[in-house]
Amino acid sequence: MNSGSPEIIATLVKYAVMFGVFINVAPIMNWVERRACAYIQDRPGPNRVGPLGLFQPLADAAKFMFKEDVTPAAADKLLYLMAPVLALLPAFTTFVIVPFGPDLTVGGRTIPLVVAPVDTGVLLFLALSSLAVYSLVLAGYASNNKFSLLGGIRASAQLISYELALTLSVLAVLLPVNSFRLSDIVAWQQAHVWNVIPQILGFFVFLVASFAETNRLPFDLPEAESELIAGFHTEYSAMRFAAFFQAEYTNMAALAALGVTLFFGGWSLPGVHLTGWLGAIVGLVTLVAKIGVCMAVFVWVRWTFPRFRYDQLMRLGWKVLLPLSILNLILVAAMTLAGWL
Amino acid sequence: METFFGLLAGNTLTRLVFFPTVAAVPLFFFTKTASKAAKIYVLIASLIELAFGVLYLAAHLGRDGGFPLVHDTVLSWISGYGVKYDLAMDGISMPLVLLGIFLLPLVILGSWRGITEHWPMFGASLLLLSTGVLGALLAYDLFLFYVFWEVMLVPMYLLIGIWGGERKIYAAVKFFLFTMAGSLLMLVAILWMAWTFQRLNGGVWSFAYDDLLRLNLPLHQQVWLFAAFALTFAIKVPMFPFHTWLPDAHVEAPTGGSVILAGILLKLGTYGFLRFALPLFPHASEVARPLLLALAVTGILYGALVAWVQVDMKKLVAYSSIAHLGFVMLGLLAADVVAWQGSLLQMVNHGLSTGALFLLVGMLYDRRHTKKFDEFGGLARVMPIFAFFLVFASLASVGLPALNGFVGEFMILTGSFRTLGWPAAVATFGVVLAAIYLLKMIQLTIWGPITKDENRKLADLSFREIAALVPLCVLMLWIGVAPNTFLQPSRQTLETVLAQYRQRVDEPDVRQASLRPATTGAEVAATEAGR
Amino acid sequence: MLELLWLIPILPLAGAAVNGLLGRRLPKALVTAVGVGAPLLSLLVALGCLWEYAHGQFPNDAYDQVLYAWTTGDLSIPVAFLLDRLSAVMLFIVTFVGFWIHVYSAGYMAHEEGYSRYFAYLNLFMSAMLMLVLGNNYLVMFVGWEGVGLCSYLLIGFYYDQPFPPYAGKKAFIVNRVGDFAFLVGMFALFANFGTLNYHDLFTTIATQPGLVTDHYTMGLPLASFVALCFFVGAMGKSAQIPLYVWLPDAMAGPTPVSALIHAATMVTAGVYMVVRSNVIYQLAPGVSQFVAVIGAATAIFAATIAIAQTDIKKVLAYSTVSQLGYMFLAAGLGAYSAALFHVMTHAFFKALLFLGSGSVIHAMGGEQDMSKMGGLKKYLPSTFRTYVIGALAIAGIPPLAGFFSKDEILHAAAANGQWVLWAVGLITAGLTAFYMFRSVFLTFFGSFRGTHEQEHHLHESPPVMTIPLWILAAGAVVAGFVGVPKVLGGIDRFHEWLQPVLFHPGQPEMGAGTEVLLIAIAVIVAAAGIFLAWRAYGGEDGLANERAWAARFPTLHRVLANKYYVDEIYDALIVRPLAVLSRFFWKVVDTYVIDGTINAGAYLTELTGDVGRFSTTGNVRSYALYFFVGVLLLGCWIAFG
Amino acid sequence: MVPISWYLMLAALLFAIGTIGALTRRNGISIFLSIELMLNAANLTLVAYSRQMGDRTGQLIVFFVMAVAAAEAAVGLALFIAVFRSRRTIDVNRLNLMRW
Amino acid sequence: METLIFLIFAALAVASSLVVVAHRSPVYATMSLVVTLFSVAVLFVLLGAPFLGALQILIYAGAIVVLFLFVIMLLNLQKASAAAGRRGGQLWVALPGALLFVGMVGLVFWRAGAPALQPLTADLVSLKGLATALFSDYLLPFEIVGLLLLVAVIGATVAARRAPDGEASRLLPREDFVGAGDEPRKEARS
Repeated sequence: MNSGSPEIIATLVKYAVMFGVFINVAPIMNWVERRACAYIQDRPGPNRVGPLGLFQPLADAAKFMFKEDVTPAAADKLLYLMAPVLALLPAFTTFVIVPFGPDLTVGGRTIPLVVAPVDTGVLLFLALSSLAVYSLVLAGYASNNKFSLLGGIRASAQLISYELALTLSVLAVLLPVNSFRLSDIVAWQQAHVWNVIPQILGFFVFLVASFAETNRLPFDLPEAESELIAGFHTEYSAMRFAAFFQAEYTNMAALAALGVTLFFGGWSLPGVHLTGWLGAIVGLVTLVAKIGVCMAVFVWVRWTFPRFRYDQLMRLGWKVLLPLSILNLILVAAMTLAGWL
Repeated sequence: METFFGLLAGNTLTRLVFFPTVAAVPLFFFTKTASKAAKIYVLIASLIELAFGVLYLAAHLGRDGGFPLVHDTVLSWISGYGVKYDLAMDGISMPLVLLGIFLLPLVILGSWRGITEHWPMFGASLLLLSTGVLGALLAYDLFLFYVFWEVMLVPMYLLIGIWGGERKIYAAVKFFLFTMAGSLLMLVAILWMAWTFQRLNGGVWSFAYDDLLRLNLPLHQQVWLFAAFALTFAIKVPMFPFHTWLPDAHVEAPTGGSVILAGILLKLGTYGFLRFALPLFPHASEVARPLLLALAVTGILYGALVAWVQVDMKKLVAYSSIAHLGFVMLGLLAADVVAWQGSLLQMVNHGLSTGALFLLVGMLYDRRHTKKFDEFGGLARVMPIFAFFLVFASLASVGLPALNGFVGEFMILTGSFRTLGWPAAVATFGVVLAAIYLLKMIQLTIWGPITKDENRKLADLSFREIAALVPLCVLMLWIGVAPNTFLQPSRQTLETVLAQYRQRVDEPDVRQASLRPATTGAEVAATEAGR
Repeated sequence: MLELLWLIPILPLAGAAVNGLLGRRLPKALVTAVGVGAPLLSLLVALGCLWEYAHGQFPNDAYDQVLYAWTTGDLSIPVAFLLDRLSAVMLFIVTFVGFWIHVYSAGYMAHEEGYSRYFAYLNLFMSAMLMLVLGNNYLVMFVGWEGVGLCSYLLIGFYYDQPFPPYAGKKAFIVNRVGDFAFLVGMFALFANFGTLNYHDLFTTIATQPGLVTDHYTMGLPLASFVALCFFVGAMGKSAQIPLYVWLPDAMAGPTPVSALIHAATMVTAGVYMVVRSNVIYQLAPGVSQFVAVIGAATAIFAATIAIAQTDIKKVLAYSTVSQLGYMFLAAGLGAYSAALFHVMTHAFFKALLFLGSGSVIHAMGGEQDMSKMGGLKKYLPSTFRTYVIGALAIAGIPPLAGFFSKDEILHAAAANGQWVLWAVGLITAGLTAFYMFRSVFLTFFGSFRGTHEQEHHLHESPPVMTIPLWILAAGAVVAGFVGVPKVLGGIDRFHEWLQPVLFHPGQPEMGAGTEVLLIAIAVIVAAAGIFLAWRAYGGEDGLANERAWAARFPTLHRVLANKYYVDEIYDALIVRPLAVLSRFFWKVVDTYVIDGTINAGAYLTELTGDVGRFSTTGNVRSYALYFFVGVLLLGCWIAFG
Repeated sequence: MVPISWYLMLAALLFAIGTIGALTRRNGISIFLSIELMLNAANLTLVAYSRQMGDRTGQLIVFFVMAVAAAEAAVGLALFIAVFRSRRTIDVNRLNLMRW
Repeated sequence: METLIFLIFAALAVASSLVVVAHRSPVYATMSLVVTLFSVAVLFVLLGAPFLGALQILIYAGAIVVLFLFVIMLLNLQKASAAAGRRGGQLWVALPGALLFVGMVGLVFWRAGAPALQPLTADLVSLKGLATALFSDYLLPFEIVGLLLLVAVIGATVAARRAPDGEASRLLPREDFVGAGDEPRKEARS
């Protein structure tokens, strides 16, 4: 790691780019979601602030900033404070491993277009995403509120359960590629075929598990309004609530980015092999576009499906998704061995 | 025939030893209520085992009535330490093995009604016990012997502990601890001998009986080793001060357990003396003889006297076992061929007559659920057949001529009087005491007027019970009238063993342990010819 | 015929087997046929054999028949029979008397329960007794010896559902067993020194090399004395000598024919037979022989005194038997073996006759045995009365009946040997015998009836099946003596001559003919005096009146005699009870406290250690972890600094 | 470069701290946590030595340790749940039914 | 740079581990443990075992400690019930013992000196090498660990399972089970 300053600069630039993309996910999605929800429910949605209500997120942000920050008297102060921060942390760390373009040569240096070109990329992702559960649990615990606690417990159970299926479906992707690096995965897909084709099963599992991992409908049991008010973040308000909000959407985006990278070729487009700056820009745009499509699906699903019951949720996770993912793993392994992939 | 399973399939000792185990396996799949099926199954298995025994005997019994030493193919077991799987039968073990096999079906018939619970497991325990006993009798490798010796313990422990009487746990634990205490010492002694053997044999280990027999140990070492072996066997016999487990075990054990215990298990102790303790440590046994003699004679008189004052039928018979086995020990210690022949025969005799007595007590117990003398009296009127068998078996046990007990006692005492003198004369008084306590038993159970109303309607022996007793009685009579048939197979063996023992006793003590040369060519030729 | 010798014991055995195993299902007639037929066949075969033996020449003057090897090898004993002059006599007695008692039994036991069982036992007894007599070695003799003991046990306890008979049987067996113990030891000693138990081999060796038995010591005694003593102790048991006679009176609990056969005629004389058989050894053990004579004489007079005071007719006969057996041993001890055996033979006839007669009386009295309830029976039981009196005269030694000759020979032997004390004792005993026998005759058959009316009503003579044997035996009691008429009385003493070859030291000191005749006369006078006194005392209408008067005058003496000198009670107090106490002590104290206590002490010690140690077991995981940690630390210290 | 002994000292320190926790805490969960701490210290040692020796065996063992720790945690916690249900506490001082 | 990272994370590890041991609230202790684990993970990376570092986070922090937390919440272990005070006796043995232990190790290193770390070889870092070793030389232990985990899963399920319809648990006698029915059923099952 005898890195000189150019590398640091490059890294900082790359991080800035990705951060720029991901920080904006929440406000944009806020709007998208509300509008989409409205369309699905055949009503206008927020359309007063700005054209088409586009500035609504800004207004909301302002509202969050100026709202009173309430801390319940019986709460565990330290943990109560930590929870939102912990929520943001993994969300904003995950994307450092997502590649967003082909290698770029600047001044004789080859710069991989990924913030952290680590060997164990996928593992790191999994490791970090597994930490996400802490914020929920701590939030639920620290609030010292039975709804919060139940929400926290539900969240942790749900996360642990679905993480297995998620991990296993991701592992299947790694098999033919023979590498943990996401850029290798993208390269492989570019060279062969998008993983979604041979691993449609894995993708399905990944998709469902992603919904669960992000606590979104139909798996939003931890924050089911009708049962638990708002689950673990019942007590939170103002910027802390915003932090959870941000974390949720960032997580969504991160998962979407990962899913896209794993199953839909990431930044690449089939048949397109551009290099240099053009390639970088096209790659980034392609990635963002793909993420966008993915997010749209998230939204669509959210407003279309009813909520699961908790036991159904567990049953689905353990008795359907997990076996399916194992089956997928075996199939992929077999196909790999057979040389079909 | 090279593998264990190959042996198992042939007409071999392995089959004899392990057939009961194999037969026991299906019993684990019987439901515990399937008594009837289990009984019939076990009975058939035991009869097949008996058939195997007879077949084996038919294959190897010499034309002159002698029984040569026959080895199964020797298999390596724990090769690093020279432990071998080596079963062999000779004239010493043959009668005891056949006795064990012979008793098994009778035990099953005798337990038909007495055992009401977990019949399949009971049968399995009996069968496993047979394997242990036969294995211990036939093992020609001391390590193997020890393993079988311990294997015997567990099923017997279960027999007493599960199907026993009121104080069964106490009795079972007592039985187990007494026996275990001795056998551990024996293990140490065996290991020490094997270690010494390998030290003298250039690092090649062996536990084989013939090899360890080659050890020529100085007296001071022999004494310790002999003490370990003798204690083990003395407890099993049981000899006088180690006998207290026996009455408890017998009283609490179910009928079948008692019969097996008295019939064959105790013989392992005396067999151990004859096979191991005496030939392996001739000098030490010579030194210990006065002590052991004193114990044996004490045992004869003590057992008889205590038996006399018992109020429980089974306990009386149990104490009588102590006295009877005292005779056997006396004969063994006499180191006289007649006495040894008598001892060996007496082991069988005791198995038959005491076995029959235990069966009879059990039959009475099945009817009245008590064994106390107070509860009986005058049974001859309601149960004449029972009375006949009781008198018959008791008289055999008393040692009435023309029945088996006499032959054994007579030979033991004749032989031991020749070498020992007055201890044998004192021991002879035991025959008077035997009459006293056994006639007391007869008197209190079947003679006299009936004093208890419960006894007036007792059913006489059923066909099954008679079937269990008749073979025993036939054999008792046969041995009594023509004992030669039974003495002939073991005579040659005993004479050889005794000659060797005598010769070694006469050798001077050595300073250092040494190894005798392996069997010379002539002897090899002799044994080959014997085969 | 001789080759059928083995059939003689086997036939009754077969009869016993048939009756014993199947008897309950066979018709009574068949049971009788088998039960009586077997001894009859046996008798016929025996007579045939005897005839052939008497007319043939045999090596060693004996016929040996080896059936099979019982054991071989170092201890090599065949099952073999021997017919020589000695066993021939016994064979005749046993088969002849035995058969007639069987016949008598068929009548006597006709209405008893267990008829077939009775005959099975009785046949078995015959078989065993014949084996005893015919065996050619001590082991076969011992087999028979024990066999008759067993039958005695079973027959005494024949009425098994009453309390006393089984007890008496047990007593008989055990007391006999004490004797057997000695017999066994004697055999061991013989075997240990000679390696054989065969009569011929043994006696030839001993006779040719007496030093072997007189100079070798076994357990402190010369071998001959040791063996002789052992055998005599064995004989004491079987033949009811002091101190082992106690079983015989009790043995009367059995059926009367049994008493006649076993406890009078045959089994009890086995001891005498054995001593006579072993005469070679006894001759070499003079001390023991003297002891035998003394014991015999003592028993004779001792039992006779008891017999005087008994009122049970069978008890009188029982003590009489003991007394007469003492007589026989007296003879044997004096070396007059032929006299002993002669008395065995005559005694077999007249004592069997007396017992059967008493059985007839008891039969008529409906089971009553007490003479004080009898009286005046001669008119009801004429045959019984006549034969009984013949028997009584014979036993009293009135010439020319059988008892006179045999008894005379014994007294003669004592006198000839100069054993005047023993002679005197024998003489007194003879007088006492005459007295108590005629006491029983007068009490039973003379005077007036003292029983109940009901009994009187039922009085009847026994059926012919019973009276015929009585007459046969009575005839025997009359004529049996003539085979041994002493030379001084003009006879040739065939009996003595017949036995000469089997006796090792046959010669008896001679004495003057005049002295001998004088002694005979004294004996006859004493016997007659006994009878006279008995008539004086008991001949009246109420025979018991005088006795009651005497009893009142000498109460202690009467009580002691009536209670048989309290011997049973003394044995009980001196032997049985202490032994029982000792046994209980062994059981309850030694076993429970000493042995188990020692072991339990070990167990308690272990438990105690555990009790102390368990306080470290707090049940607290952390404590255990701490112990563990400390241990690891110590180990670490050892590694790091050690 | 950091000397290996630093890593090992750190591991020893963590281990000691874990030991104290395991021995002094009464809350079952806390004891468990302390044990995890000790396991980690051991893992650290293993990895350090693996590096020093250039042998990956140490790393492999760490892998196995983690797997075993996972199993241990699962079973242990399940037991605590069971115990808590019946006794309303997981204070190990009060779970001493196995005492003599 | 490396030394700095080491020092920072070593300090963090020690500090957080002290919190783990000393804090009365199990939740804090658990969270501190996460910090420790994270620090150790960093040290793993520093030692050239990035894979293990990732695993450390993934398995320890992501799964095991979450399980702890989960149980703590499930049992609702507040500070009150969580060990009010500790046993002095134990501490007075454990503390010197621990110090002795550290001192011992320190002494050993003092004696041995401080050899520099060996340079990192590519082979050691290589994930492929690790995997190859795992599935060849260590296949049996690997399979055994797999079996162990399976057993643990089953065991944990059985142990934590509440018997249906108030029946006594398989592990505990019924009388001890009274009053356990007031927790929500769903949680117990997961």
